[in-house]
Amino acid sequence: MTRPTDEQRRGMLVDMVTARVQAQRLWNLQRQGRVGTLAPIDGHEAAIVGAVHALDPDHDWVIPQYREPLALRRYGTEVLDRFLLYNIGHPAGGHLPAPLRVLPNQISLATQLPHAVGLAKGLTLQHDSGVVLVFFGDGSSSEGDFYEAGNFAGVLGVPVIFLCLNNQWAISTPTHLQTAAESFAAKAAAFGFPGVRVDGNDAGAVYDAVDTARDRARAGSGPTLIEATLYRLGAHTTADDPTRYVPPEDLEAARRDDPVDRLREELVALGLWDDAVNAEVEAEALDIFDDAFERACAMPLSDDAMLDHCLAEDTQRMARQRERLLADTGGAGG
Amino acid sequence: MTRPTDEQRRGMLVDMVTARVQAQRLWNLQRQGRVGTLAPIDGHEAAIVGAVHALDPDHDWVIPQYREPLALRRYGTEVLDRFLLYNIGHPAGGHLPAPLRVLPNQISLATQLPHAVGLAKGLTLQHDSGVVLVFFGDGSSSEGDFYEAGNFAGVLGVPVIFLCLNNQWAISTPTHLQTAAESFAAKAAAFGFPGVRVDGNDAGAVYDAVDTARDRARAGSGPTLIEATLYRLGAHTTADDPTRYVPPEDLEAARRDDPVDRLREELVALGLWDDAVNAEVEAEALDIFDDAFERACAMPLSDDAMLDHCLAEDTQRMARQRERLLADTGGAGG
Amino acid sequence: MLDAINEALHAEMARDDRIVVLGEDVARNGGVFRATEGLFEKFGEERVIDTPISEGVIAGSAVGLAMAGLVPVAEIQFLGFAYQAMHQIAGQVARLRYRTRSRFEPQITFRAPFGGGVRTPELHSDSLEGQLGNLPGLKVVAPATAADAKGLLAAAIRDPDPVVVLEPLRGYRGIRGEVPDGDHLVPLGSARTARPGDDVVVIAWSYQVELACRVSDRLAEEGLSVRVLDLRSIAPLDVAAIADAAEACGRVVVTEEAAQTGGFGGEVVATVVEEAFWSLEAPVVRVSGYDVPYPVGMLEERYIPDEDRIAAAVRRVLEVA
Amino acid sequence: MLDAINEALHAEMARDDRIVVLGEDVARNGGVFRATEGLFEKFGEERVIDTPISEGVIAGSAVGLAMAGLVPVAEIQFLGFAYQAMHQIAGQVARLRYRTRSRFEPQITFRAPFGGGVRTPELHSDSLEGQLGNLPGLKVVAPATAADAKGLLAAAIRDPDPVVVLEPLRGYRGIRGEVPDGDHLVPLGSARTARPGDDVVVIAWSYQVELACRVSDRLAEEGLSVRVLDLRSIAPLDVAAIADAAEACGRVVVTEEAAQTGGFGGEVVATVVEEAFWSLEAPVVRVSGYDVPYPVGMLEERYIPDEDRIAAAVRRVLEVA
Ligand SMILES: Cc1ncc(C[n+]2csc(CCOP(=O)(O)OP(=O)(O)O)c2C)c(N)n1
Ligand SMILES: Cc1ncc(C[n+]2csc(CCOP(=O)(O)OP(=O)(O)O)c2C)c(N)n1
Ligand SMILES: [Mg+2]
Ligand SMILES: [Mg+2]
Repeated sequence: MTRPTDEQRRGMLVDMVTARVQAQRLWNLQRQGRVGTLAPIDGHEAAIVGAVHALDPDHDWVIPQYREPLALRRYGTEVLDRFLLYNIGHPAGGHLPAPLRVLPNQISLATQLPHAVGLAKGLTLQHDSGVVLVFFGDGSSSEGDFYEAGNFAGVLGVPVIFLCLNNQWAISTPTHLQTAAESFAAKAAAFGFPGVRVDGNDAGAVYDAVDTARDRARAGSGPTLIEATLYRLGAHTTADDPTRYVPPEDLEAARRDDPVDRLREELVALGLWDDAVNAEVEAEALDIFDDAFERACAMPLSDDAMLDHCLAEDTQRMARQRERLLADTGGAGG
Repeated sequence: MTRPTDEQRRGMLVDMVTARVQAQRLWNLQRQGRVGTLAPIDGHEAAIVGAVHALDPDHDWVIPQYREPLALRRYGTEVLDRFLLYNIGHPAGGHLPAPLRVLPNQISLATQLPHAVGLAKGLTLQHDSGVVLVFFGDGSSSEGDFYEAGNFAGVLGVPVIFLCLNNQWAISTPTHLQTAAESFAAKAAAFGFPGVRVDGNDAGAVYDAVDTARDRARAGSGPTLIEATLYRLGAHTTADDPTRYVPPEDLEAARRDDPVDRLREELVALGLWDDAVNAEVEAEALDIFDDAFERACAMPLSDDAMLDHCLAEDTQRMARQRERLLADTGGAGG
Repeated sequence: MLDAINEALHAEMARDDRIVVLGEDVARNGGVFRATEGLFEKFGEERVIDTPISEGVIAGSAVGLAMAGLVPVAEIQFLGFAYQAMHQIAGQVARLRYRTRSRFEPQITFRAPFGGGVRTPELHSDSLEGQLGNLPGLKVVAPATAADAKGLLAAAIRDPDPVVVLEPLRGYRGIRGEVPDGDHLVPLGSARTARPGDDVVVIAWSYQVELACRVSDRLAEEGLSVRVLDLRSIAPLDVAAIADAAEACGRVVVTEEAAQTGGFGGEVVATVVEEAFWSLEAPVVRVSGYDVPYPVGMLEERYIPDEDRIAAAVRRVLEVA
Repeated sequence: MLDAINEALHAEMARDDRIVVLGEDVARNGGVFRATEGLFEKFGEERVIDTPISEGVIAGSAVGLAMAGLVPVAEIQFLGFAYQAMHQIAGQVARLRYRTRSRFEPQITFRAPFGGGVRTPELHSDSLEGQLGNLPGLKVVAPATAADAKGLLAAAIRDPDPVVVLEPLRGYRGIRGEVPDGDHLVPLGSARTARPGDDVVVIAWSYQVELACRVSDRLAEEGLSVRVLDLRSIAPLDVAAIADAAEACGRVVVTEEAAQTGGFGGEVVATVVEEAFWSLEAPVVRVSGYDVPYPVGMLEERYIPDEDRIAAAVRRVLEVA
């Protein structure tokens, strides 16, 4: 048991509050039509922030699904920059430059889990002590990829942590239609490594679970599956209308256990947080965000960017397509 | 606990002995080049026969992987007929005519498991009290299809029995490289229904486990995963050389626990079996086999059979292809 | 077009109680685009099933349902996720009749939205005709009008063979038009002349038909007579209709959203050459996406063939003396 | 050909210690066809990995290994089971560079036997070029000689982009021939003239090249000059070589094992038409499998285009005045 220190918890709250207000800003931009469809983070902050605070950004890898980026501040502001490019539909949004140990969002559910296993195996083969933390949702756990990845990870004994954010919903599908298993953590029995369930609204508890799993992984004892239980407080995405299927009383109950409020109250009680600090953190978060968004919108895009980075070298046909594209757009290559 | 009666056990032994000698005959035919590559049944007889003896052929479905057909005598001799057609490469080998509740072999590993779930759901929707028993190997359990099927079956609560024949090998891959799970039965925890492990060399024990699972399924209590542990006594297929990877001492030990011998000894001790009976059963099995094989070889095949049963009606292009095929072969449509 | 689809589903389910609808979010939510709206309320949870997120088991259990004599109508939430089920669709669904010699009738329908123009995330917009078009045993249709969306879906559901119905994302709300009341069936495998004309024919399917028609209308003002042949079916391919149109016009443009190389457009060109070579007055021209994966939002408008690119191709084949 | 493949794997693994071989039965058993024989003994269990039977995680973990800077060389035991991994191959492997704008180099190789003629069970013989040929970002090669099997595999392993190497089952033991010693690389994307000739060109790849060459030799006795163009690469496609051959000969036959409709042959025909229309003296003729799933043993000889069918097609294009 390695509960985070108060200082660490304060750092977590900064990241959580930051994520919360930036998410709000992003939602507004979406409503103004300035960014595309996106999946709000509300309710997931403690689990994500708690988890990544147990990692070492210089060594450990983070593989998100798609809700996580705003809460990855610990990995540097570049993550936000790229996430905003991603949200405006700029191709550079998929490029998280080295040495950042973070992957771009994954849209094809659960496909990131086999990647995590291969990456973890690759690290051990290269005597790199890093650990791979991979996020996935309760819904994604139903894909074959989850099981194939878990099973192979178990056999290989690689340093990977499978972190299931069980937010009770996969779009409109509640967990009891997703699985009859006792819990998502229980699925680890199929893989032969530990599965643990933690309160995902408690950043410290998640920190603790990830820290333990990380120690285990670094000791060469293999993977851990962690299920963080929480509640999706917002819509599935900006295109979703949750009032069609989320029971209002459940949502109400969940709101009363808002993870950001919970940690904030704890730290306020400890005298480590107050309204002034809160306002300052929020203001800074928005400044950083607005600044990043401005830069994202100003990011240049060459007329033939579409043809870049498909292959290391253009094929004969791509070379011609590039010519035609540039002729059509009257542009020059970039 | 519903151990089979002595009479039932005797019936099982008849089927097991039959499978064993027919398998030997088939192997020889393969060596003579008269049938294609095949996967021998040796060592699997008790598990398969024990399982299907707990079923009602008029109501319950059997979905094989590929090792099972010779042990499905309980479902009628038509199964053998079709299996031999299959082995000589005749297209009619895939047609197990109605009302036979048996599917043809499945080569694409684990793909039969989702079929089983759909079929079981279909039966319940139609108020058909049948239960679906689906076979798969230890190796096949690593495919996403197994987990997706198990998980969905758990959610639906359908009457399906997943029977894993753990013969310790998937071609050359031993079970400890297949999974780190405590057992294959343990994987049921991922699905939320019972997983049980039985001695697959004990036909009675398998009967018992399947019988219990079947009762459960018929009572509407949902699926069961059964792992029958046994040992593959022969090669993976006629194309395989197991001496490259099977430790001879393991094979020797397994041979000492040959499932056919075991039941035979038990029934001999009970005075229910003797050499004369054995010889008679074997002789009859071979007669039936030879007869079926002769019929299979005599099965007609029209010159354009290749184009039949692809779609209910030929497309424009298929109609032309059919003409050309018939012109090429100088044949007439069938 | 969405209403037409929803209407067809309601009517078919009412007509045939063997029909079972299954897929992700199709029941309680009525589908992420509301295509299955109201079915759950009307036909209940036994016949309208929210599945776990497992495209493989959606397709695979459809095979089992069909074996039991039911008629599954499965939704793949976005066609790009059919890759997750390809081992079942290509390896099992398409072959059920063939490998069992018709012991089982694979009366199975898949519906899946696809195609670009609405700034979706990765894989949501991908066109898979190149993959699906080479799977004998499988039928694939792609309506371009609201009426066809209804008529092809109803026909697909009633067809004894498996059919994938590709629904244009952009058309869900973007394509409107008359839809015949009541029973309305469009035979699978029959192309449709969307615009008459005899100078050149543009062969297309799905949303590209809409664009081709606009091009035809636009160029008509210049006195050009641009026929538009809406394939409607990728498989079975209406070889005769392609031959007729190519022979009548002598000049052919084929347009599709997928990447050029290996796209289904190549099959169409090959068919034109096989059937109508001697009528051709110019090389057949393909218009398509570029040879890259479907790109992100800021690039997609340039990726998808638009009216200008189709019109330019038409002019190009017409320029040839 | 098998020896050439095994040799290439040994040499490459010795040359570059980032290479990791993984797949079902590739280590202790040396592969079900012995293609990976001796690698496990030589390079150990860290670099030669027997995986569980999960094609999806074979392909998916290859993505992760590449991200870590390793060079995975994965075997899919039979190409037909690539369907189980299509969501990773089509959806992830092929797009890794594109979606990360080259942050990660997808230096990933897949090897998979395919093609008919050896009476394998279902799905073991299937040709998937129609599926794989429309996945930009992915390279696909299909050697027809032992030398190319070595040279293309080595080049594939060293290529910074993902490559699927299709190995002809019938060629493993059935194709023999000189193999250059030592380093031997065949550039991806370059076709090869397997037989010179100028009356007609047969365009083929993999084992069909072998048959086409036999046809060329046979018809040479009748005074016919049949060129054979071995594509070697499905992707990148050597468009220039196709154009040259079609222009030089004016008559073209394309042959492949897959079902006709939607097969990659259609792309080849479309390319011929785009590049060399004015040189064509006759319609391009396709030879292919029939529009049904790859059939069972007793039917496969009729399914696969054989010398007679290829020869008949050659005569057919030559008959046109
Ligand atoms: C393979 C695949 N199938 C379907 C979808 C469509 N889809 C997008 S998000 C989603 C629900 C995911 O639920 P969960 O994994 O619980 O994550 P959450 O959104 O709740 O965070 C679905 C079905 C997809 N993106 N990928
Ligand atoms: C999807 C798929 N992948 C790979 C294969 C090749 N293959 C055939 S049998 C086999 C081993 C199967 O092992 P198991 O499921 O344990 O069955 P067993 O042969 O031991 O009875 C493999 C890998 C296949 N047929 N299908
Ligand atoms: Mg969720
Ligand atoms: Mg086994």
